[in-house]
Amino acid sequence: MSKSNKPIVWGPFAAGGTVTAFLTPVLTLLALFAAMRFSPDMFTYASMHAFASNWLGKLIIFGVITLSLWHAAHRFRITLFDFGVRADLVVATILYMIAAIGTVSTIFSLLSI
Amino acid sequence: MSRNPYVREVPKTSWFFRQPRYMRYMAREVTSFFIGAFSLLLVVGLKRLSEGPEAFQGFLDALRGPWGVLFCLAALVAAVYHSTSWFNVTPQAMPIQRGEEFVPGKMIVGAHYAVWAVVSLIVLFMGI
Amino acid sequence: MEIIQTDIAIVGAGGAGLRAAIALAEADPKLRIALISKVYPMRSHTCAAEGGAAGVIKSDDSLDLHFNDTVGGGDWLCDQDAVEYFINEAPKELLQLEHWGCPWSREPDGSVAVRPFGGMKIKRTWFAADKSGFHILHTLFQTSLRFPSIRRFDEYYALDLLADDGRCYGLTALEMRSGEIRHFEAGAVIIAAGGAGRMFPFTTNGAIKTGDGMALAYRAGAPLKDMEFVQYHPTGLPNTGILLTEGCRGEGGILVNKDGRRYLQDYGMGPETPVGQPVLKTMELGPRDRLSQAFWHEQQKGNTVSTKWGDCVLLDMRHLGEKKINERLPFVRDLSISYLGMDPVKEPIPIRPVVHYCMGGIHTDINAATPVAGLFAAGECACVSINGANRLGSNSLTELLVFGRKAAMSAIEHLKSAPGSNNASALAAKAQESEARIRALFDKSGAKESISGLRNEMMHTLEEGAGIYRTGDRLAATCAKLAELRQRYADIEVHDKSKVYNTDLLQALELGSMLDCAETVAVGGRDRKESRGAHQRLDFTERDDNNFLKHTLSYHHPKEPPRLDYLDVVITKSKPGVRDYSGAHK
Amino acid sequence: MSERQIQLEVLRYDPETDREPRFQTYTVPCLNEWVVLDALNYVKDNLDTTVSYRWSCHMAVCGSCGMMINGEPKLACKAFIHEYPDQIRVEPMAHFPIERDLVTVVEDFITKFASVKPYLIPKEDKPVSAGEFKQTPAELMKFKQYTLCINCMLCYAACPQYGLVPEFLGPAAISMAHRYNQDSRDGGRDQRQEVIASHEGVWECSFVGACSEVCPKHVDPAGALQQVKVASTIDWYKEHLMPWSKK
Ligand SMILES: Cc1cc2nc3c(=O)[nH]c(=O)nc-3n(C[C@H](O)[C@H](O)[C@H](O)COP(=O)(O)OP(=O)(O)OC[C@H]3O[C@@H](n4cnc5c(N)ncnc54)[C@H](O)[C@@H]3O)c2cc1C
Ligand code: SF4
Ligand code: F3S
Ligand code: FES
Repeated sequence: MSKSNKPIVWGPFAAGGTVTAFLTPVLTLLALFAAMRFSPDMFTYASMHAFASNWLGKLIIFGVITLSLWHAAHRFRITLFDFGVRADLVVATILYMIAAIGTVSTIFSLLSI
Repeated sequence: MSRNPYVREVPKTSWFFRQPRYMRYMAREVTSFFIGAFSLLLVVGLKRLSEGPEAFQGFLDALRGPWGVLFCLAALVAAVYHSTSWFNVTPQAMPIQRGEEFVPGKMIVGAHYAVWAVVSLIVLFMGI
Repeated sequence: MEIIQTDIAIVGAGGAGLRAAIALAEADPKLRIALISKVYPMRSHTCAAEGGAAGVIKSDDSLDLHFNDTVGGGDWLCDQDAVEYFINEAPKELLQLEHWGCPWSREPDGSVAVRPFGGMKIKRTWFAADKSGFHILHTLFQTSLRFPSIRRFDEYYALDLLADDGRCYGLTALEMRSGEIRHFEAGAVIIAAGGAGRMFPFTTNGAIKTGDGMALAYRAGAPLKDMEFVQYHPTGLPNTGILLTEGCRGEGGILVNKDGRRYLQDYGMGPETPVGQPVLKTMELGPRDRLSQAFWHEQQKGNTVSTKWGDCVLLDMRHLGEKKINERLPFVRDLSISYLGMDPVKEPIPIRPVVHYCMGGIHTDINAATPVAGLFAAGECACVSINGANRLGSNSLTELLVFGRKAAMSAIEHLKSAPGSNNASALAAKAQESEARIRALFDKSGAKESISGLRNEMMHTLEEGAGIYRTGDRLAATCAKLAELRQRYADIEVHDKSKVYNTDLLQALELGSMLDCAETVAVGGRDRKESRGAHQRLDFTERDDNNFLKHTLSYHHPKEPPRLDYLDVVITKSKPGVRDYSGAHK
Repeated sequence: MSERQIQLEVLRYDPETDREPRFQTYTVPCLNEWVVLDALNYVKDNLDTTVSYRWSCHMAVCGSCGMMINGEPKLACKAFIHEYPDQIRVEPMAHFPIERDLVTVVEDFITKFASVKPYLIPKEDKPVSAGEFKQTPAELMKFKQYTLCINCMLCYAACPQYGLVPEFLGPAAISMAHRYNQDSRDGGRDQRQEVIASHEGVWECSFVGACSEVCPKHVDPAGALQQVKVASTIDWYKEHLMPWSKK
């Protein structure tokens, strides 16, 4: 038996779990408001852009998005296994790829703001 | 050989119907789908934001509509379920010992709920 | 029949058996050790022990004090050389367990904590909350996993010892999962198979405590010693016999009768001490035999509380408070709530005396050796005689360790000096005989007697005749009844015809063991015409040192009641005196 | 003086004659304070001597009488009749092969348990003659809970991951390793990590939590496993990102 490398993804999974637990409910609520046109001046381009322009904002956005992604990717991998999808390697590759692409895209977007 | 142990196979795709606690577990795990999807939505939103005002407006418009509402609602429910299930087990994963006593689990969970409420309110006011 | 070759076979993987196995493995890694047990080691009944284990460690204590408590507590029937050895080794063994990870309860400064126990003049009982035996057993089991030379045979039921020329060369055992019988060839055998409390209907003992080890040695020619001494523990839950440890009283719990009155001062254990301030060796901290006897007298006087499970007195721990109960006696609280529906924090708990421990057992000398060469015994099944006529609480767990180890050392000595058997064919024939005996039992059909029926009759006649107080007449009646049961036992039938995990067969065999042991209890008691420790006779109420400062030895006869013989008690420095548990003692 | 009659459905399987397990129902007159084990003993003594099951202590400490009672892993000696309807179904513990009737084959657990080195590997050499290792009540509290495991294996019967992936070391074995890792006297964590931080070790656990829900001794193996994951993760990052930090 050798030590597993699961900690690479488990670290972000656990951190992401905590971050999403604190933030995702309120973020989804805001998104819901936005989707329902709850208030016209929500999510104006200007305010969002301003937030994403400073370094602190960038860091927060980066942290929240990527940790959530990795959290979800890892947990969903296990969920699929629990549903009986036994091609774990394929599942893991695809899901982690998605998370990786999301991470890279986030970095690029943030850098270009 | 007189022995012949009988092995009961666990049904690989339907085992979780056997006990309510397994169903609760699966519900918790499935939240990851919505959290993941929502995070991807944020990735896209962010990309649109970086592409300029029109792109971002397009993104918002696309979100508006019954499907967007439905999705956000589902994500909200999933996210809340995730949060509660996550906070409720923190004392197990990270017990805090003070001298000879462990800080009661209820207090640790309570503290998490309190922080959660404060954080949510702050974000909410910032957002609105 | 498959032959398993080993240097030393141990029957029983409770505290004593595991301690012996570890001692062997440590002494010589090349020794082949077979550890045979009818249950997985951690199921052994040592796990049920709650209170703790005695050993001198604190500076206010001394070896002499422990010696005097033990010898006096045993009503001078202890062999004092053995007691002395025991007392000397005790602290080392308990420390050894500490080094193996046993989670002993601690003082604030990090040293091991001790608690008071009945009949002890000073606090000296090491404890791990109220799960001491449990932790000892698991520590030993887990430590034993370090040693590859300990080969375990879990769920093997030992059937017969194989002896030739008065020497023991191994045994036969039934592999329970396959129903196959195995022949263990061994240079020496250590029996550590525990007690026999299941002979009685109301006991703290688990289902496995059926005296198999005692019967094994007895049938092979080793005498059983002092079997008439059966300890009643004063505080058992009335419906199940589940024990509430002596630690309850050690921590300050009190016993009251139906009028809410403490009564022990009426039976030579006073003067009454203030509630919540227990005084050692007085009142509730008197020895078990005296407390159980006091119950009997209260019952005769009509002072007991009647419950649907019979007459009880009350164990009141309310004044200890919830915090202390949770910290020191969590298991007691859990057991009372679960099995009786009563919370000791809120109400007094009804309790009554319950059969707990066999002081007697396989006769061994101070080296844990039996008269049969190559056969050793340790633990509750043995009688080196440190417990005499009444064991002091918390000496037994220590005894397992001290004499478990001693048996191992003696067995190694024996291996060095004794040549192997040159009569393989005789042994093989004996093994065949043993197998044939089981086959016959297994194959028989159309018999009249049921196992559970006979068992019930045995239990009840023993309780009738060999309870807390005994008389010559009732003992004689019990002897006659047991002789009858012995004959009827030949006519039982095993209905289960499967070879795999046949518990019907096992129960039949266990009944056989218990019947053997029961007869030695009754016959030994009948002929001991005095009152001493746990053996109290209404027709001979005094201790009689002129005639009975002696051990009873029972020898087996296949068709007749046991033959008795007597052996002088070893007295070294403590002359028989008065057992004084009144507050007046110094 | 029976107070209640129950129908006790017992799974029966005799490997010598049965190809498949079957249920057999017994009508048992019970006292209200009885546990399921008492009902089984009643059957064994009075109705059918051929039923096989393990038990000994009748006080929830020897760990032998684990079985599925109405689908839930329970100690038969701590499953009170009054908490059940009149129909009670008992089956051998889930996830273990059935040897016979209610008796399971538990070798797998025993081997796994032994594999985690569940014994003290002292931090410092100290002869017994030098006295005890000091340990404060607070240090004892740190691992006390995990010493309470009675090896009843109910957590294995409850854990779906063990059912799905039989190689999984499982809750009790890993929490016992954790118990020793947390002991102030112990220095063997590195050795145990080799086993428990492997794939079949703690990483098969997805924190279902069922183990802790059924544990009769409140050991909370689920918690122990999460703590092991956290610690193993920190180990991994230290080892790979800060190789110099390794002793
Ligand atoms: C409820 C309770 C509380 C107690 N509390 C205390 C206390 O606080 N302090 C104290 O000092 N003492 C206490 N005692 C007494 C003490 O626990 C026992 O005397 C002691 O544990 C016996 O240990 P043992 O190793 O001799 O036998 P056990 O632990 O009973 O082990 C016997 C072993 O022999 C095996 N065996 C039996 N028959 C066979 C066979 N035919 N074939 C193969 N294997 C066989 C069994 O499988 C088992 O492994 C208590 C006893 C009880 C019942
Ligand atoms: S952790 Fe609990 S459920 Fe699992 S074996 Fe130990 S005591 Fe039993
Ligand atoms: S139920 Fe199983 S998955 Fe983990 S938390 Fe317990 S071991
Ligand atoms: S019989 Fe011992 S745990 Fe149930």
